[in-house]
Amino acid sequence: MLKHDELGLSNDNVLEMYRLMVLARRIDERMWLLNRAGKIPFVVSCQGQEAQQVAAAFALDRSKDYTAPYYRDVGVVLALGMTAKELMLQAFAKAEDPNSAGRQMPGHFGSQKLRILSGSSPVTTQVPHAVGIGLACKMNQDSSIAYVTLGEGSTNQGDFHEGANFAAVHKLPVIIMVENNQYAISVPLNRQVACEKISDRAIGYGMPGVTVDGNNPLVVYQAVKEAADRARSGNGPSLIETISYRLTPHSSDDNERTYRSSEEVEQAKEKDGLIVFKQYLIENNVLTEDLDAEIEKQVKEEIDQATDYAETAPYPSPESLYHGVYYE
Amino acid sequence: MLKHDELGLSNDNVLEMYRLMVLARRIDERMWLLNRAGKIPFVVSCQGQEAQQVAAAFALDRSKDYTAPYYRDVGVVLALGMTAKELMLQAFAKAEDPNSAGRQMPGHFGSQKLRILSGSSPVTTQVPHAVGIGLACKMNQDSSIAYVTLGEGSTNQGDFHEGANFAAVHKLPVIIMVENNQYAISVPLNRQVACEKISDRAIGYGMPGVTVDGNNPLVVYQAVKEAADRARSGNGPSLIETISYRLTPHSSDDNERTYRSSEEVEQAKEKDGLIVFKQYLIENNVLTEDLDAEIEKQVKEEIDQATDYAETAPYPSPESLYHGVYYE
Amino acid sequence: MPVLSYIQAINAAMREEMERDEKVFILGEDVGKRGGVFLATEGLYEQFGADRVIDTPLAESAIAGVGIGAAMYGMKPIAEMQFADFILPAVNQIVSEAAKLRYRSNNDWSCPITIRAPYGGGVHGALYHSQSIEALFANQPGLKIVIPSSPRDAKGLLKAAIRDPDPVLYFEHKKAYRLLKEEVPENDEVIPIGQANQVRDGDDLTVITYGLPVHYALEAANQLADSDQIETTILDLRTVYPLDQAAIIKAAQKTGKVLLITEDNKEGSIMSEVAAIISEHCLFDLDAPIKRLAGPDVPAMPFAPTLEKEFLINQDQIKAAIKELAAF
Amino acid sequence: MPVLSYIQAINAAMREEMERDEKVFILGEDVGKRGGVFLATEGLYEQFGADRVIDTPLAESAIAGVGIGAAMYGMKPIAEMQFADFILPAVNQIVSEAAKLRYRSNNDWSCPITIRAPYGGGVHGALYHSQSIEALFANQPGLKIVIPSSPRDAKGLLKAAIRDPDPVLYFEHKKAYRLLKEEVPENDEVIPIGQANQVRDGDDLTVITYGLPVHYALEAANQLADSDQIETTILDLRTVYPLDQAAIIKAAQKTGKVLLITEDNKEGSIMSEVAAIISEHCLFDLDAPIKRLAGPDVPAMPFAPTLEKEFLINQDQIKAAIKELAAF
Ligand SMILES: Cc1ncc(C[n+]2csc(CCOP(=O)(O)OP(=O)(O)O)c2C)c(N)n1
Ligand SMILES: Cc1ncc(C[n+]2csc(CCOP(=O)(O)OP(=O)(O)O)c2C)c(N)n1
Ligand SMILES: [Mg+2]
Ligand SMILES: [Mg+2]
Repeated sequence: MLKHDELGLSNDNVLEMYRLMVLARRIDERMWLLNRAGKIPFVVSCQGQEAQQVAAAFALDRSKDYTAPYYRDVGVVLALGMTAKELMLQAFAKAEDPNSAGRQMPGHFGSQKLRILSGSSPVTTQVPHAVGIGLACKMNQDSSIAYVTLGEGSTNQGDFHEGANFAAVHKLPVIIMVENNQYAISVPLNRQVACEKISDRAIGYGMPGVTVDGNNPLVVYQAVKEAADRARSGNGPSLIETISYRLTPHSSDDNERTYRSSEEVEQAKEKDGLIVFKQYLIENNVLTEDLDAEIEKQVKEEIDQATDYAETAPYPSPESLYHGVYYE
Repeated sequence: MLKHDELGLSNDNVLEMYRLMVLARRIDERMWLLNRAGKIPFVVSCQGQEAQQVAAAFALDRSKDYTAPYYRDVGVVLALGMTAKELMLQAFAKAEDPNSAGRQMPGHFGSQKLRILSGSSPVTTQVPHAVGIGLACKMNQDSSIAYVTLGEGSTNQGDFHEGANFAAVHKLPVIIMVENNQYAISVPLNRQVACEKISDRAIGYGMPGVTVDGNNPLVVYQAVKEAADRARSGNGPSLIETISYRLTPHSSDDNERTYRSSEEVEQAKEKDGLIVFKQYLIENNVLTEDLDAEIEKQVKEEIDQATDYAETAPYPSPESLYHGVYYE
Repeated sequence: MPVLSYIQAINAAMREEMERDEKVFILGEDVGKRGGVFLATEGLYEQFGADRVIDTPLAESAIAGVGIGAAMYGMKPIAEMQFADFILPAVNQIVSEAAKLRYRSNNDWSCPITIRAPYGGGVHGALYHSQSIEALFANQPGLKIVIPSSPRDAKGLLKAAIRDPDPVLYFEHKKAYRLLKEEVPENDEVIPIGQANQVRDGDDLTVITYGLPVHYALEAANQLADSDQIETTILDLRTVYPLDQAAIIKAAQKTGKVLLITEDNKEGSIMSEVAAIISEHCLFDLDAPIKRLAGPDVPAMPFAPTLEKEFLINQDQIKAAIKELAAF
Repeated sequence: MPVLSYIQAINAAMREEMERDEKVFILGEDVGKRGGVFLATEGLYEQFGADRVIDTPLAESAIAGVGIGAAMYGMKPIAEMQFADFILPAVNQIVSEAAKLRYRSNNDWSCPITIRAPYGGGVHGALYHSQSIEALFANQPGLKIVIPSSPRDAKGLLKAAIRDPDPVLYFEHKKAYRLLKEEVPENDEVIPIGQANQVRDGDDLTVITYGLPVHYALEAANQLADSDQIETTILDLRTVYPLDQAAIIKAAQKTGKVLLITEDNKEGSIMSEVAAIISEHCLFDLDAPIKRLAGPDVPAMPFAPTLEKEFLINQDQIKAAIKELAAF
């Protein structure tokens, strides 16, 4: 099995990655509790995808690259510098939410400062945006690159095709990562696509395509790193598919029992990237159960504080409804 | 080289194919003359693509299959039963035009009777339509299939991707044929796509894809025949790419000298499918120069009559503008 | 008569039409096992099977386009857009294709498709799950746009839409789904498209509206009849495109004072056309300026409850407007 | 001052803005070597190179979406849609993304893109090369829609659009391209977006219009001033969304008689909103019903000259309407 030091990742690096994965998971779990308690109206989860998300973000140059994450990418935005507090402010739709000041649902990330493109709800529109960033980087001889994610179901939208093709024709510094979690709401992979792998689509654009185990953050890191190097050295875009499983219902509004069995979900939980990575770290003497407990404790405190802060923070004022339609 | 009898085509069959190719070419040439004489406002040409068009149509069951041809497919619609007179009525925008009664430009085919789906100008919208026909055929246990064409540039539209994917997931009886003539107006293939072959896109949908020489009608016939058999026996859609060259400017409004050299065009003319097929037929003793002259003569007469008729036929009445918006 | 909610009425209409006519089928995202994310298609997959209640890939242009193709074959597709906000990738198929098919083929082809989509706000749906999208389509001859305001209308109008030989957009208010309940006939009540409905009679002023605001206007009018002896005529447009001009003119003339209400943004809404019709035909019948009560001209309804509330028209505003107009 | 045609003015505006600001670039179909199918970008590829005048793949959603991404980076893209009719595949990117980006990110991100598209009929363009498409977008806060009526305005308004910090749709009338010529300042004249322009002064009645009909209205008004001593005020809207309410109200009040002219279909056009504004604000100033002169409510302008002519508003109709209103 691939080792982190072979990838140039230090023990500190992988511990930090692990901490962020745990943080993402626990934030998500907390949001479900808050939702079920009637405190926040909506959650859309990262659970089962944190490992690949954090790993991918670590393979970027987080000081200058641009990202267009999709709604499950809590792991990505945390790795880029968004905080638990900021995510909770978003979940509670409070004025201080840096993503949208409470205008958008949770999972609609955006930050000019962190170079996270503002995202919307219609799926896949972010793909051409990332390609546009890639174009602008190339035109400006800016060595930044653009990283964009989407679900496997969303690769069936026209915008995936049009964006990928544009990036390939103009050899733009873009990485398209498809987080294949087996479902698009209730529709399983085999009713979304008939190809064997989503990465089979790459050849039709003339770009490299790989499929990797999304539950193994090290192979994800490696694939994204290679794609980033390729992009940065002027060799154009890449398509990466990460295979994992959506461990929760689609969102807090979903009832997954109508379309999949709890056995299937339980089985998938055994392969959960978070557990896989924890085991790896323990086996490689990077993590101990004690240290893990300490991480969990710190994470819990951070989330507690974030929740308390966000819960009592003010909502946007009614008058603010009218602002920001045009440049003022 | 592949022989027509190996494909089950009789001498009469291939002579009829040849006649239709000549007819298509001569109609197109006449339209340019009429356009340059100021008699018809617009032409969009089939020149250089007739061979593949007629061959593909012959590989269908013309008594029951549905087609969604694109604007260059004069060869397809002639093979399906549209007449020179009907095409001239369309070119002159006359009331009797069966495609649209003079409402649409030339090249916008459509006939319920001939099962030719009505086409519009925005490219590629016909792909999902053909898929819908395939779906309906499947639902109704109708052994008809749907055949749709488009240009290589048009494969970059979202509708190509969405339509192809839908057909593959639901294993529908559909043939998508891409007539790759190297240009989308002024934009050459390498600025449209970065893949090696358009048919490389097939694997991303999980359908078979082939690229064949569009100037050799026999290989086109073979590919479409195989795809039709596959579709009719419930094995789903296929993607076929035919390689040829657009021998005229994009349309009568285009000035091709801004983007390609006349040498390039002259070279392509040497590979013209019409010439290639004529040679094949002569070498195989199906056609003689005498018979060819006879065919040309008949075709000319047919076109002369068609033109005369269409030119003097009445325009649609102004009052007809208001009809057919909704069911009346 | 059984009491049905608005969404149950929609479900019943589809079930009955599918029982009545084998050509009727459903396609959309999550409409199968899941029964739709709002459960509009609940039970239909079980009753009619996967071939008539089709879970499509996640691609709206294909949902519309494949539906259009099937409709050209002679089927009667009901295409579901998961949210009205997500109909936008399908605009080209709807406007260029469905709306123009009959016209461009001079009545040779037709497109009897129904496209259903949940619209409207007040459910914490944020920017992209709250929009009123009807005005975008309300300038496209060939289309019809229906918006029911009650369970009974929802059923009768959906039946009419499904049976209509032309494309119908059918927008259902997602807040009405479970809020509105009433007795709905079990028999075959089909409510004609194109006719507005006077739902209340009164001599002091006229309210013209559609969708959920009909319900609010009725409440307000009834209260003001009691408390202030103001008698209001309420006209429910039912079909918002093309408009029932005669009914609008009659309702405006009747009282000479008109209040127009829509949940949509004000500028360029359905109510603009209603005002234009009145100002062309009833100028000398008016005793007061036409008044429009509408959402503010901001892009869409935000997530935060303070902002959602500020966006939405409320009972106080309706009552104040009625009183003001009555006193004019 | 040099005399420029409408299209030369557009070309000059782009050239000057590209010289002035390195962030300005062009992307679209055939805009490079070909100089655009109407030659709007003629010479710009030669002057600025393939990196700033980018021939894109044939995919409008990508043209808009990639442009939006580049605009998020800080570039100033000018995206060309080859015909306004073909903007429809890009509606989702324009309405869901460009229009809402600033608002949804609470002013954090912005989208300074200009989308140019030739619209309008009278050039034998048939159904899909003649449409007026502005009303479809004229209900989307966050967007601005500009339609110039003269070469000078075309230049000054395009410069304003390119410099605008928000997305601007800029529709240019293709029949005006070579029909209209006038002296156009060489200097940096920037005409502000959002302001209507009174182009003629007169006391008898007011014509409000935009685009090419401004030219026709001026001709008619001048003739009727001579022949019938009717003095007409003409207000050119210039920006059709959001409308210049104050100017509309003032112009209506000035004469008390209003004729609204658009080449678009009547129902749901820009003129509906203009009529609504007047009927809300100027009821008691009106001496005659508001009159709208518009295209008929059929899907689009057909190809046959008889039908195109029947669709288009002509000078006789304008004069008759002016006389009728003056005599009222
Ligand atoms: C254009 C559009 N259509 C429909 C939806 C509703 N929707 C939200 S998420 C989703 C499924 C997405 O599946 P996938 O791409 O696999 O991502 P996942 O949620 O599984 O991570 C759907 C249908 C949407 N947001 N946008
Ligand atoms: C949606 C859309 N965008 C643009 C156009 C304008 N247009 C007409 S044909 C064409 C090029 C098509 O190229 P290709 O698909 O290769 O077909 P070809 O004409 O070469 O046969 C373009 C850009 C259009 N008709 N539809
Ligand atoms: Mg998924
Ligand atoms: Mg081509």
